[in-house]
Amino acid sequence: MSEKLALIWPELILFATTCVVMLTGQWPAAAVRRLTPWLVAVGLLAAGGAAMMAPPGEGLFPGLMGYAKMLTAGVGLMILPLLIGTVDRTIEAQAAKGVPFQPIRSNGAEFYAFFLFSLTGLMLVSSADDLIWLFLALELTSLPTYIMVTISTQNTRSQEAGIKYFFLGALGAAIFLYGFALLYGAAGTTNIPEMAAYFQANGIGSIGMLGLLISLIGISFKVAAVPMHFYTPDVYQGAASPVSAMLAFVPKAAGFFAIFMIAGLAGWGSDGRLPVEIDALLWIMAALTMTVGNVLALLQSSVKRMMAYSSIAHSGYMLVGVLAGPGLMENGADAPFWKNGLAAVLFYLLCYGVMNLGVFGVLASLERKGEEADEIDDIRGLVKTKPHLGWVMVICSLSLLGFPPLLGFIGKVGLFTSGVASNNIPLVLILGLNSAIAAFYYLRLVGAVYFEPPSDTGFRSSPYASRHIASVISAAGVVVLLFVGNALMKAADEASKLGAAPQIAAPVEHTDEAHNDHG
Amino acid sequence: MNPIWLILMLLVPIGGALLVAFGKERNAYRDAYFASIAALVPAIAALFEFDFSHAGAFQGLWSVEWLQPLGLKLSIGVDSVALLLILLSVLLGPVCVMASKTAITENRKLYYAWLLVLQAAMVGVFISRDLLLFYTCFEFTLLPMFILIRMFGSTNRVAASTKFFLYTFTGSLVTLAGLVYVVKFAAERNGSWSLDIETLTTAAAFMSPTEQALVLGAMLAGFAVKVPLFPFHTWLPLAHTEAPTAGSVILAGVLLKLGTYGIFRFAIPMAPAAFVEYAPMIAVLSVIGIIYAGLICWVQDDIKKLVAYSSVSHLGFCVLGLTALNATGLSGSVLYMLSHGFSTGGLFLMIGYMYERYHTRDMRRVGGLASKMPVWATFMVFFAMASVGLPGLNGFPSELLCLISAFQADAGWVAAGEPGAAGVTLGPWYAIFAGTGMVIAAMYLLIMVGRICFGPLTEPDGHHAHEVLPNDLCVREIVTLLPLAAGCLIFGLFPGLLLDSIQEPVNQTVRLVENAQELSGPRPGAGPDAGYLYIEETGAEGATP
Amino acid sequence: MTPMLTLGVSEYALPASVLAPYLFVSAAMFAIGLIGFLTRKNLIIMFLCTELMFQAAGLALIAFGRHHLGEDGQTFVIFVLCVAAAEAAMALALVVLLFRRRETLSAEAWKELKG
Amino acid sequence: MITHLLSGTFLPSVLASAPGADTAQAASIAHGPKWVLLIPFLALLAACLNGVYAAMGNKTKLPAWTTVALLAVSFFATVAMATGFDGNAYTVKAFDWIQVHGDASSFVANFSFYVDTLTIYWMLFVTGLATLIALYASEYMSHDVGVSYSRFFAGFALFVFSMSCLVMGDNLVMLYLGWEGVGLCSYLLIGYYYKKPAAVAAAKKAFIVNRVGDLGLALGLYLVFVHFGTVEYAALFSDEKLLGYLDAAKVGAFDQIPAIAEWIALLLMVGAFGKSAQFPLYVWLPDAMEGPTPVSALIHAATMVTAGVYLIARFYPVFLISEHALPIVAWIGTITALLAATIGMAQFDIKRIMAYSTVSQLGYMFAGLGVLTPTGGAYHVLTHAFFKALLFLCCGAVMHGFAGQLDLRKLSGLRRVKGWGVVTFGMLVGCLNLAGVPFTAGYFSKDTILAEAFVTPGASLIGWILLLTAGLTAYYTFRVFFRVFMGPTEFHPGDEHHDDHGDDGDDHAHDDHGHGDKGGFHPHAPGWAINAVLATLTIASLAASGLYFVGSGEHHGTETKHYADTMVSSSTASYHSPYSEHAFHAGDHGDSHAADDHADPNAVQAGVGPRGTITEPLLLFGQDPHKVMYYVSGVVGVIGIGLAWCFHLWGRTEAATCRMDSLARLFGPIPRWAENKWYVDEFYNAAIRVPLRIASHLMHWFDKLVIDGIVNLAGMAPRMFGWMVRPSQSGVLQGYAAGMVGGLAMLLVVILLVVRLGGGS
Repeated sequence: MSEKLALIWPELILFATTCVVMLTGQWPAAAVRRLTPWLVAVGLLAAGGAAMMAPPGEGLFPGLMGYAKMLTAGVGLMILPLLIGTVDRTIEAQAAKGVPFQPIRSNGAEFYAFFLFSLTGLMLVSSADDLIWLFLALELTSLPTYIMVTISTQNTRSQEAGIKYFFLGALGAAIFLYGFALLYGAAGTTNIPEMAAYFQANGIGSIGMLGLLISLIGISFKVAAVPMHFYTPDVYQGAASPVSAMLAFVPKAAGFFAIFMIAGLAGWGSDGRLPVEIDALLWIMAALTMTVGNVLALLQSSVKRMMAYSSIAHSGYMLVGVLAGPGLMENGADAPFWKNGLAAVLFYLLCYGVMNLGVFGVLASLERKGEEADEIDDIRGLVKTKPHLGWVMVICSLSLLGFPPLLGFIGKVGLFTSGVASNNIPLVLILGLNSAIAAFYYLRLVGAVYFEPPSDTGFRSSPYASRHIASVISAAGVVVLLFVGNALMKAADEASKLGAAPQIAAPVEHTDEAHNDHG
Repeated sequence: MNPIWLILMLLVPIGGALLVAFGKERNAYRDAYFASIAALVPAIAALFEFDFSHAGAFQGLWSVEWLQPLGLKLSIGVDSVALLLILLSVLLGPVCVMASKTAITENRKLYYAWLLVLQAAMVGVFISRDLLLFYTCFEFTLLPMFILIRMFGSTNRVAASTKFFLYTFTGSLVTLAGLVYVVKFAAERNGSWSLDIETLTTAAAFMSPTEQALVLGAMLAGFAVKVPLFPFHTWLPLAHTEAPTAGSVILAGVLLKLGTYGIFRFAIPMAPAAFVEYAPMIAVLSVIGIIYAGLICWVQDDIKKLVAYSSVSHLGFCVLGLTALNATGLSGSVLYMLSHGFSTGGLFLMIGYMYERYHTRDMRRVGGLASKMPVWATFMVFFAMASVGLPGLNGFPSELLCLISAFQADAGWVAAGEPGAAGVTLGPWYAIFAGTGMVIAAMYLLIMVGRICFGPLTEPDGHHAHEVLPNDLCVREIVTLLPLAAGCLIFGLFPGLLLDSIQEPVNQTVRLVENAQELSGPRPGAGPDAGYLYIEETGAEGATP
Repeated sequence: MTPMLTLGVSEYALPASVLAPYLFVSAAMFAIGLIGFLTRKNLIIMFLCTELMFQAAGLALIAFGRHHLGEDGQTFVIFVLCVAAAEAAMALALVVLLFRRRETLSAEAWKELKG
Repeated sequence: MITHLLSGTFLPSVLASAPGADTAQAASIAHGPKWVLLIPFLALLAACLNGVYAAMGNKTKLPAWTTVALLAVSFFATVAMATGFDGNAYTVKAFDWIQVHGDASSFVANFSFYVDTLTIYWMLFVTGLATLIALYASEYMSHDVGVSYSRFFAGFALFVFSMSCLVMGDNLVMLYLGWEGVGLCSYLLIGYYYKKPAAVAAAKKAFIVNRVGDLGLALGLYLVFVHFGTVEYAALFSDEKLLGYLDAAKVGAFDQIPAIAEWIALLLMVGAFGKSAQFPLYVWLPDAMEGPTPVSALIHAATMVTAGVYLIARFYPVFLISEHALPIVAWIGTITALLAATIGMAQFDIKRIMAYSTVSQLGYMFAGLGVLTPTGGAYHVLTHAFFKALLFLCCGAVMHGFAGQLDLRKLSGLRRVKGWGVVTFGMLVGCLNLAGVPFTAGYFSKDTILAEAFVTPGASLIGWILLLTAGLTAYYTFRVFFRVFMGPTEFHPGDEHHDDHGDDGDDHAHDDHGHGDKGGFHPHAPGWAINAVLATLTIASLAASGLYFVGSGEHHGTETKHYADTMVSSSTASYHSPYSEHAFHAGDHGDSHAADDHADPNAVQAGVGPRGTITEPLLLFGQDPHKVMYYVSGVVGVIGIGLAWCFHLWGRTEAATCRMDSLARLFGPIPRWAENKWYVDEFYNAAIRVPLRIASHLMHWFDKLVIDGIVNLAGMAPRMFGWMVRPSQSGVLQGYAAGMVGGLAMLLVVILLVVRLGGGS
């Protein structure tokens, strides 16, 4: 048991931080309250540090933990400055005026705490080696976000977003839970590596296959893939930009880690392909997801909604990588990065998290009476009025567009190569064409901020400097990470290595069960 | 040759761009001017250091790891073709800057900065020896051009720039897929991932005919749009008409050549067998383009559109030469890449200068300028004649060679098997129909000259003289025209200057195609053993599909 | 494979023939939950439907657990119950909040965000 | 790179004749003295200098004198070249031009010149006439002194350069260079008065129609290279393949000659038709008269238009191996001669009459080439060059003196006007030559052609038509002379403002009597320059007949080898000895029989052995055809003149009317049709230009709507798809849930039924 604890030090640290934040967040003294974000930052840093020296895990992807947790901590650190000033504005304002602070009315504590909980959940997902663990971790990732969305702003849109998110989330959870149940039924164990070994040894029965399919579809809710994508635009638009930024990364990452594991249960065969059903499923989902996301994004005038759809599309891109799988070499050796679809996905998650953050950051840094910018009109001519935000917008949009040589392009090349390497040429072409479609609306963003005359919709830059900093940092990241890309790719490659499957005897009732599949 | 020159050619414009971007608005022109002149220095140094006796070998090679997992290296080097194309782009730099002095009145900083960035990007395309680096620069040229059109274009600029960007971007994404496929094939063949163009080229020839066909298709998707080849040309007239003068000059002078360069450098060497097989179809498209665009030119009233269509027609000859796949054709085609920019670029400058004075490009509203702007008219006639392909001027040698090659590349006259049998793809009919392009070119260009230069003087009503510029060309403008005019003459009278230098690369390509044909065996469907090599190859690759 | 434990119940593993009905029942529950979720407008009832689906999964887990004679199933179910409880708490909180905003619990009332 | 630059591979090898650059040169051919290069390059120098003058805004006659001087030098250089010529052709190389050395084949076309008798023959009158006419122009263009004066002489000199390249080039590409160059110059010079829309249109027409011919030439060029692997004369005419074909042709075994080889001749022929204004491509030449008269005289009468003749003469061997080329040439020439003559008869603008007569005479030359006497053709080129230049310059003098008046109904009896003696006499001599009055040069050269036409079996019809044409020629020539120079003195000035032409036309002499009526108008007689030139040319035209008697004088067969004969027969125009021109035309009967069997079967009776041997004397009316022709054509010419006299001079009292008018009515509309050039232009317009134009408009719309439409549609497609799926985002919670569940179900169905059961795994 204790050795298991060694694996989750980062989570424990975050949990501890959470407890502290719970208190400081509603501390009577404003100074202490203002300290909260810093505490969170410290916690994240510590967790990241701990993740660095984490031993290999016991799941399907022993290397995944380290990378995933550092990724979580890193991106979490970038999101954090955005979150500042999302909730409790009025209360803080009154407190500043001398009105006594009433903890009961404040949300600050929960807000940061839930943020940390969610990140903890994400980390736990990455270190999951058991379906139960996976289920709990996924729920832990999602549940706090439901609340965060709801409380992120005062107006009803947030509540609407929250309720949609929550109910649909619950539906999704129920679906993949049922899938998990079937998986357990098929393999007789909830331990993921054992289950994988079992499927490898005895093949995947009908129930097992059903379980895999249902759980994959259920989990695809987290990554907002078709057909589970419906909630995305409403939620992103309803929530405050910082929360949307977080939603675009945290659940998505969790979802992809989970998808890795479920797909890993089925296993990428000797020919590097998943079993034909899973392959077909992911193929269809990938194609639909990219296309639907992009074509709907074309029609949006609200930047947040556009970014929501684009996040759907990006999930589609990444599914291509999942299809390609770890791309084992024929001699069983580990595949280099260019062949390794999972590595490509892990790397792309990082790229996406960074560049996506920039766009939401810009929106968060513009406000009018506490309300954030959303429409394209609101960001017209930013380059002239607020150069730093304008350029962040330009760079991040171009990067999202996959324009060379920015981060997004490098990330996409990984997906391209792995896709081609696994002979998913048609899918790669669809990916290419979709990037072209995406160019339509990203160019609209670029054009709006760069070329068009400033339209005064009364938006001023937000008083919270941290938000500007966050967006600038992410834009800088889009460029800077190019030069450390080497290490990151290597890390991603390491993280996506499949662990050695444990030996396992065929279960006694195998024949019996096989016969009862048909019954 | 010392790679530092190549690097400087890349860095000087970028430095200049930064200088301009962070300098004062009123100094923008001056800084850009000096930067573009400064960029000439390394170019000339490179020219002198380049060893033309081994023109086919890549020189000034230099490489540094960048993204090792992707195999992305910053590796550069040039052979004579690339070097000459670089010189062309660098030479156009000062011309474009000077040409814009009075045309661009606001946002100068942005304008000149992006102009210099564009120059750097073009240089990058030609010096890169790494596939991804090439692609990066190739794509990156879109952005500055997009901005130049979008910001400094005329009335319909938004649509024009968007179409330009999206059309070419879409095409080249498909190209990327094709290129990546080649890389993957090479990697599985050599067992090691490499983006080095040399390596890829050698490996690619072993692809089965079907694979080659697919790869060729993918590559053409990008390159044919860029050239532009007949059905994919509609973005060009729009972009040209809307673009600022300098933009048009660069577009016609260099950016279009990226397509033909891509075909010459990638499509032919990497999918030789397929190229031989499909050359006739490509040639048919180019011939259609020659005639079709030519006839369309005839009925244009917008003079700039006319010239734009004319470059569609001209590039047809260039592609025709490529499809002939013999020494004559490839030389002619490369020569065309180098020299076409001078005449057409010149024409665009002339139009720009006229536009600055009359603010219209409609030949129904302005004409007979010879009596008011004799010098202008003289240059106009000169460039028009160069563009007609008058012997002694730059258009002629390349056109001649391209057409001859089309004629030459006929199975009837080059018996298969004997050297030069590689390109037994075309025949007299191609040359004859393409030849009518010469007549048509004469027709529309002379009619244009007749309308715009000769006849009674007509000026748009309410026209008053330009506040800064004189009626006729000013010295600065003449200075911008002289290098182009000189180029037209020199490449017309001494094409050997280029032909000798590009001979070796061209012959290498021809040999490569011949060997490749032996390698990949008879064309698919040619017999039971078609693509036997593929079977053998897959056998070698074993488990990896 | 986890070692056999002696459970409080009789020792024999649930045979496939007996397992099947359990599965059918759980499937039925799941389906009912789904249909209810899709058809009933009242948020609370919709939530209860999700609970139903959770429990359907739980039932399947139990049955399988007994079929495999492993305790994983039961363990899983316990956690599922916890999560369900947590969700229930959140759901009720949400519902209350929403009801404060608009005097209705109809899901139809919330369609401001669309397109 | 330095070394590369200096290696001389692309600097004129005047500086450094590059060793090793000549690899592709045929080893056999000798290298001539470099000073020969002066001939073309002096002209080029003149052109450049004039350009400089123009740039400096020179306002003197300096351009004229520069041009005249330099051209004179290059003429003397030509003479030196002629006298120094030892009978062996040689090449002189300026520099490497276009060279591609592939592994399989290498294409070499250097900027170098080929000198043999044919070249010399042509260059002599090109440079000579150019010099004279430049002198003439120095006065004629004097009202334009200034920038456009320089412009004129620049174009003029450039033309001479191009023409020398055309004639002296040692390979087809050089010829093509000259070919297009002269085209350009003619374009620039026809359009000299660029404010006159008519002039601009004419220039355009000339260039474009020529381009059509050029296309033929170009294709022929490619074919020559593709088939013989070289475009250099030296290598080409000593090519075994070609010799083999000639042998085959000798015995009439054309089936042994590949069709490609035959096509070469046919394509080159098209080029020749274009440049030499032969039917159907002759339409540009009459319009070209919009240009200044010296231009018409030099380019459109004397030199450029003979380029076609030169081309065919130069490539005579290639034409000989083609079964149909020469007959076609002959017939086209004949048709052109007749057609142009008929049109010429009905024109009233004397310059246009001369233009049509030029076309007609060119027709003669082609017919000559066609009936296997390149000598006749070449000889006629020479004589025609002199007298037609003379005629044009006389017309020019009239035009110059009478303010642009050219209508023969408005001019009469000029011979009595003071100061017009030289013009009148020159005109008379010219007309006599053109009419082919006995013992004039025109007479001899025309006879040669006529005679050959009659002796060449299957071509006798050609002979008769040409004979008829000769009569018509005599008629319309003297129609002009009798009406303009004879009869009662009467003239109405034209309404020519010289400041209409030229950009800075400072007209010093004319505006005072621009519109002046008969009373106030004083024609100003030609000055010394014009008179001197006219006198010289008059003498030259007379002397030209002497050429018929000078020459190597050696006899063979029935005829004396006269000068033209010597010059032509020792060049490629008649291939080397075994097939001397005479033997060819002698032997050719058999061949033409073989060719024309189907044409006229009864011609077979004139039994003839294999080519090269004459089995029976060739007779016409039982006499040697040449002797017969002397009489016949003489008579015909005189008749023509007689007719002209009785219709246009006899009892004519005023300029406008004459007996012909009454006679013309008898012919109904025919004269009007003839005056309107048989509506050929209109026909071309309706048959070619309009349809093409419509097609272009259609394509333009097709491009706009269909092709671009498709592109835009493709751009819109994603958006449309978006509109289609957008309703799914209804915003209703349960709608979304339904979507999710439905999607789930559908996916499961697809996967489990389609993929799994559908033979998936």
